[in-house]
Amino acid sequence: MFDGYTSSELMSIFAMQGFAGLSLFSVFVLMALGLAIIFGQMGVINMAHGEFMILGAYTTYLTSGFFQSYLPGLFGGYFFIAMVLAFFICAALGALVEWLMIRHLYHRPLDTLLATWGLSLIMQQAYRSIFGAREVGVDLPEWMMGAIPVTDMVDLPINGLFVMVIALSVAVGVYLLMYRSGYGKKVRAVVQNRPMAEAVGINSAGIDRATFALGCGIAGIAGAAFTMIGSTGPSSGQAYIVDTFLVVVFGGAQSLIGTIVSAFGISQAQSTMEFFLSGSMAKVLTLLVVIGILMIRPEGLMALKVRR
Amino acid sequence: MSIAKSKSGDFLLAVEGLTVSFDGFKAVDDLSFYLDPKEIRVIIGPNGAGKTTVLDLICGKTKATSGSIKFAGKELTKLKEHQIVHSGVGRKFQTPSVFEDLTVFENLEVSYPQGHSVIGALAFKRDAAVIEAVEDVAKTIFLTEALHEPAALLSHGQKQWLEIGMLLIQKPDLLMLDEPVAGMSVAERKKTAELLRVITKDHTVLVIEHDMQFVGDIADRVTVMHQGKVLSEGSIDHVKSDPKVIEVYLGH
Amino acid sequence: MGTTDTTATGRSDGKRSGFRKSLMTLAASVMLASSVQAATPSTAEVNTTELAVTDDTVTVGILHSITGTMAISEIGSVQAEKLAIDQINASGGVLGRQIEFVQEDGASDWPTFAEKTRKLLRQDNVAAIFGAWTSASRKAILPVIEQFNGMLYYPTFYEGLEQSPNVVYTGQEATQQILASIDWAVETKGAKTFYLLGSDYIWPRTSNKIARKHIDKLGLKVVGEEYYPLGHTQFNSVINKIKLKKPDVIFASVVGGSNVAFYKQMKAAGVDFTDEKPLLLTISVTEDEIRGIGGENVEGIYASMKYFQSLDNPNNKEFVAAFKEAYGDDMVIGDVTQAAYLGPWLWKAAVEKAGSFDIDKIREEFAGIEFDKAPEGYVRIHENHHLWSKTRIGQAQIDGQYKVVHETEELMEPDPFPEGYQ
Amino acid sequence: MKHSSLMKWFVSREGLYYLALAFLLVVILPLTLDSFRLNMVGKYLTYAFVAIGLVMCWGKAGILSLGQGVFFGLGGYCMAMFLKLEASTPEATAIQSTPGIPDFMDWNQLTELPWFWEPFHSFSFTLLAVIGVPVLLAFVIGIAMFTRRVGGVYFAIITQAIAAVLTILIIGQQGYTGGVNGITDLQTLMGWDIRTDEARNILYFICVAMLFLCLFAARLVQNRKLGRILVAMNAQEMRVRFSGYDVAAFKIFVFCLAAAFAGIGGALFTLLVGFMSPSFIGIVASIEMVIFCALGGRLSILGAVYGALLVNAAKSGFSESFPELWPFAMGALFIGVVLAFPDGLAGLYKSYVMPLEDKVFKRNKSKSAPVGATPAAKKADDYSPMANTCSPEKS
Repeated sequence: MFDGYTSSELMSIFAMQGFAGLSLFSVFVLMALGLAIIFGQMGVINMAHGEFMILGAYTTYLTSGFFQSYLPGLFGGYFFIAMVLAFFICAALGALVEWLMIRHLYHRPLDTLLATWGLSLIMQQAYRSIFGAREVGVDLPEWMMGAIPVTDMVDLPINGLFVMVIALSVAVGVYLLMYRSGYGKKVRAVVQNRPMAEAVGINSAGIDRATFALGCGIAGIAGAAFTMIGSTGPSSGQAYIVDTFLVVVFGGAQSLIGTIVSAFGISQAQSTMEFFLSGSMAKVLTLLVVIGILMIRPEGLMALKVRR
Repeated sequence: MSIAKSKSGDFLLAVEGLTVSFDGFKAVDDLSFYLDPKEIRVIIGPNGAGKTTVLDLICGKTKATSGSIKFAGKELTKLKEHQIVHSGVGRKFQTPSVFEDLTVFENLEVSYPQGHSVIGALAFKRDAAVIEAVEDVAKTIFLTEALHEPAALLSHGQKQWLEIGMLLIQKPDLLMLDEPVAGMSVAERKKTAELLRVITKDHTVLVIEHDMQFVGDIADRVTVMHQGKVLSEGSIDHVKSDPKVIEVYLGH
Repeated sequence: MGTTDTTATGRSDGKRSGFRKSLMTLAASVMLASSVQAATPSTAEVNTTELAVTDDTVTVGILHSITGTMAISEIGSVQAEKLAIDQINASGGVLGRQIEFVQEDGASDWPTFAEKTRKLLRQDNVAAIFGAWTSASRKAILPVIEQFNGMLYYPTFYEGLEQSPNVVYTGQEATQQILASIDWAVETKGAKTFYLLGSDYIWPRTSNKIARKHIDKLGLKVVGEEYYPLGHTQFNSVINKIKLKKPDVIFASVVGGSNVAFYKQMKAAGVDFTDEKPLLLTISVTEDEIRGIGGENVEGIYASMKYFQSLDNPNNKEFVAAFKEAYGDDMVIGDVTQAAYLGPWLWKAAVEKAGSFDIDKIREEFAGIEFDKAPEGYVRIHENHHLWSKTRIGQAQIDGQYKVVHETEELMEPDPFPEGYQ
Repeated sequence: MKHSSLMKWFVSREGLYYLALAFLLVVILPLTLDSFRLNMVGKYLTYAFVAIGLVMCWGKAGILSLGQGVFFGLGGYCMAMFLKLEASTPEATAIQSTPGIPDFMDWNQLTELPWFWEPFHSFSFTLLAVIGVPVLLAFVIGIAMFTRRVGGVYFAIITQAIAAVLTILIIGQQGYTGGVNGITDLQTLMGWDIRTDEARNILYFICVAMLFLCLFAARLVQNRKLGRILVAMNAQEMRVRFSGYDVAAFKIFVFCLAAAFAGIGGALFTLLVGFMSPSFIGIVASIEMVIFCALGGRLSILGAVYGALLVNAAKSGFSESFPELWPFAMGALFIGVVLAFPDGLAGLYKSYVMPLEDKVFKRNKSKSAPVGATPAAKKADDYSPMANTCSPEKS
């Protein structure tokens, strides 16, 4: 397979391939964090997660259009505003959905799965009615396009780097929020012992709503980031859903670190296999390996062994 | 202590060197104790002493890290839960867990030791023997009147009895009861003690209990656990006067 | 039941004299003088098979996905077919009868296509069906349309390997698209090495097979062949492989949302298509797709199609203007949309040549039917039910349009079962 | 005495519901619908097989599989392989480079039939495989998951991933499977042309007959102790385990049972529709099957049949009249059933129609035992949500 290439060429390829794995990793992290927070905290499987992402993407699309028409001078920076908007719009919708739907279903996790699937159908069709069935093209500011040439062979895509930075910031932000803030303390208290948390005066319903909104908001940021590397169409969100769930489940439901480790493992495995096999087979093998490991270790990678 | 009697075949249950650790925390630590046939043994101890974990280990709910549990000569640590049940160990949980949707009769019928395989459950017929066994047990657990009520309508105490009844109909050699009188009225406690005395005519019983009055009423011997280990063992009066026990319960 | 839309245009003059008058106008605008008859023939005469033909109407079916994942692609076809029907009605209809249509939704679900075909043929007795987009939906329709002897006008460029007596293929089959484009890349661009990349399903696989055979025949080299599942959105690994292999040409048949991700990521990885190093030649990106991908991401790629919206000829100017008037100025028209537009016109020509709506009689007449008002220029039906058409290479511009850089001199012969390419 | 007479009374009432369904499917629908619509009902009914399986598996035992399309598809593919081989005689495929193999194989340069296609020349093997292949896969998945105590949401997600894997595999291996187009152009079953109206009508009745067979099988399981164990397991898994039951074995059994039903449904689907493709295996198809069951009432096997009929009829009706609204309706259905009517049509029937029935029954049979059945008995009972008040095919 490597016949006829110089060692420097091979080095470059491996560097590039490592980078490819890393950018897949950041995609997975962005996708899975929101889901993991919701799943870990509330045991809710949000099948509409992909649609929340796409809402973020459409928000970015609209923002870009707005800047092009009214503030062309500031176009270079619209993306940051779009991300913030995407976060808040998705979070607001998330809170609404929590209030209307999810909170009635906390004791029935499998039912949340079905209800949110219904929600995802409705959201998809709503996008189709509003934005049309076709994917929309999101214009990016000039500085985000292109690549930084490192050597002759190695180019680092700027938007890939940017997605990585976003993924890292979101991950760090979530970590700080969950483990270093009063909110996080309350969240963990509710996860561990809801009645007790309520007894000491934590508004658990409020915590749930905030958490669901946070998860959806992160999906929104992910959606904004994905406009740079993926497609924005009514059903684009569906493409991510299985991968995302597997990342979360594989990581161990209540562990954010687990989610990140699992995202790393799956992305590296997939991108390595993609290099040696065809894309389809790489995907199949990755999924099978993950399913296989989950069968051996159903609690996921990082779940704590606890007395139950 | 009875370590000297180790490996003897007289015991119904011999727990030796039992240890289980959860992420480094040893909930049960090198625990050994022995039950004679037809004995009523009560395990007491402060919260977190590992009492419930011991029952979990014996019935297979939790897998031991090391050590052995011999029951009537059989090693239990290697068996699955249902196999442990089939070898004659019945377990009642702390909170009553009965099938609320089913009637008392059906609850007992489900526990009747026949038709436990998939095929068996498909072929199972409610014959005279089943009905007789169910009615027998129902009488023992004071639920004859309520036989065709759904279990959801029973009082808390009645549910506890029903669960004991569900164990009885399995005809186990060893019954393990986790806090059987918790949340019961005084009258119900009395009746439960009475029930346990009836049961011990044919069974060995291992009970976890906090209520010292009740313990005194029923126990042949008492094992006191602390931090996963046996702190003291003997008659109720013996352990009550054991300074180590007093230290643990009254000290700190 | 279904939406039976009566097209408004031309319905007001629904009397005999009006018809005759409009038929005269028709004579001026339509090519086949032979089909123009002095009087509207009687229904009993033109319809012996109980089709939905009355003295002044004929009903046809439109069967595309309005919902589901394929709706994106198929809506353009629906629009084009309706436009063609409107125009035909405005110019007097077919055999003096106004066309009415029953539109059904295939819902991106193949059994639904089969089911709806059955409904159109059995319940609505339609005289023709314009529809389907994916091969899978066509394959689902096929047994039904053959069983009940209907006629499907299928607009999409596809893999070939099929020739049904009950289908007219108005798009290109694979060899028409591929052979000319590879020859072009070799002759004008001096390409020596090729990397074949596609979504993982039958059309890209078959197309690449044909491409590979042709490349072998030319004595050139395929340095990589790769397929990704439909909907895949991460192409970094294959981009690395491409960088490693340094092919002269990437021959791409990626479809749908994957397309968007692929071109964005190529661009991001520092590939500037306008450098043509490597040159990217696609058979799957029409102007429609570019709207989703973004012109800046595909600027400089080459596509091999039979039609581009920018084609400079009077037919096309008229067509584009009419299309935009009907559906809005921001509309773009891709290859398949144009091919869908041909369907009703070719049907009309065949009906008028046969003097009957009967499927069997029309079929007799297909071979050699011409349409010189086609936006793509002149087309002719081959006896294998595919179209003779020219193949064109366009280079994508930043505004999302293609600039035509090459056009075959002759019409390419359709060859759905190419010898030596299987 | 009181107990047994009550049982008898219930059996007769339950029997009426079955009769009503049979009357609807065997008499009313064939008399009122043309062959085309009847075939569509037949297609809907093949989904009812899956829904019945889901009632047993999800409703009763609490195991939600989002991969039932896999089993449906495997059953369907087995049948399709047999039919395709029959259609690919050397004479019919004379123009191919390798005559005698299915056309799509020829396009993919296969020059001989792959080994795993060989046994599908035999009809009896095919019939076995229609049930056997899905059950075998369910058994393997079941062993792996249930003995490791994977359950709930985890199980749902893993089955969903399996559906994704199988779809990608089938699409990717098109030389062996027909790829995204599926296995199409199926014509005859042992020389009998399955495309004629007559054949399709007969197939419809075969489908109805098989459906009742499966209904009775499900009913048998549900009314035996096995059924009570399944329900009990759902509510109190621990207690069942410590009553001496091998919970994993019961879960494997019910999962395999559901797979078998789905496989049968899939095979009938292939026969009725005339082809099989990966789109019926995938994630979306699989999760839609769950809503058939949920709408009918997740605990009611008869409800599942009505659920499958109604959702599919609505889908056809909507997409004929308001295609844009269908996804909204479907989405609302998912949410509504879960939020407002978790017991589905069967639950509604029980709360609104049954009391009326009770009055009628009381008047007619004043001597019979009172209706004061226990909630438990009612739950285990089955009810027909729609009786014969509504034909699902009024589009």
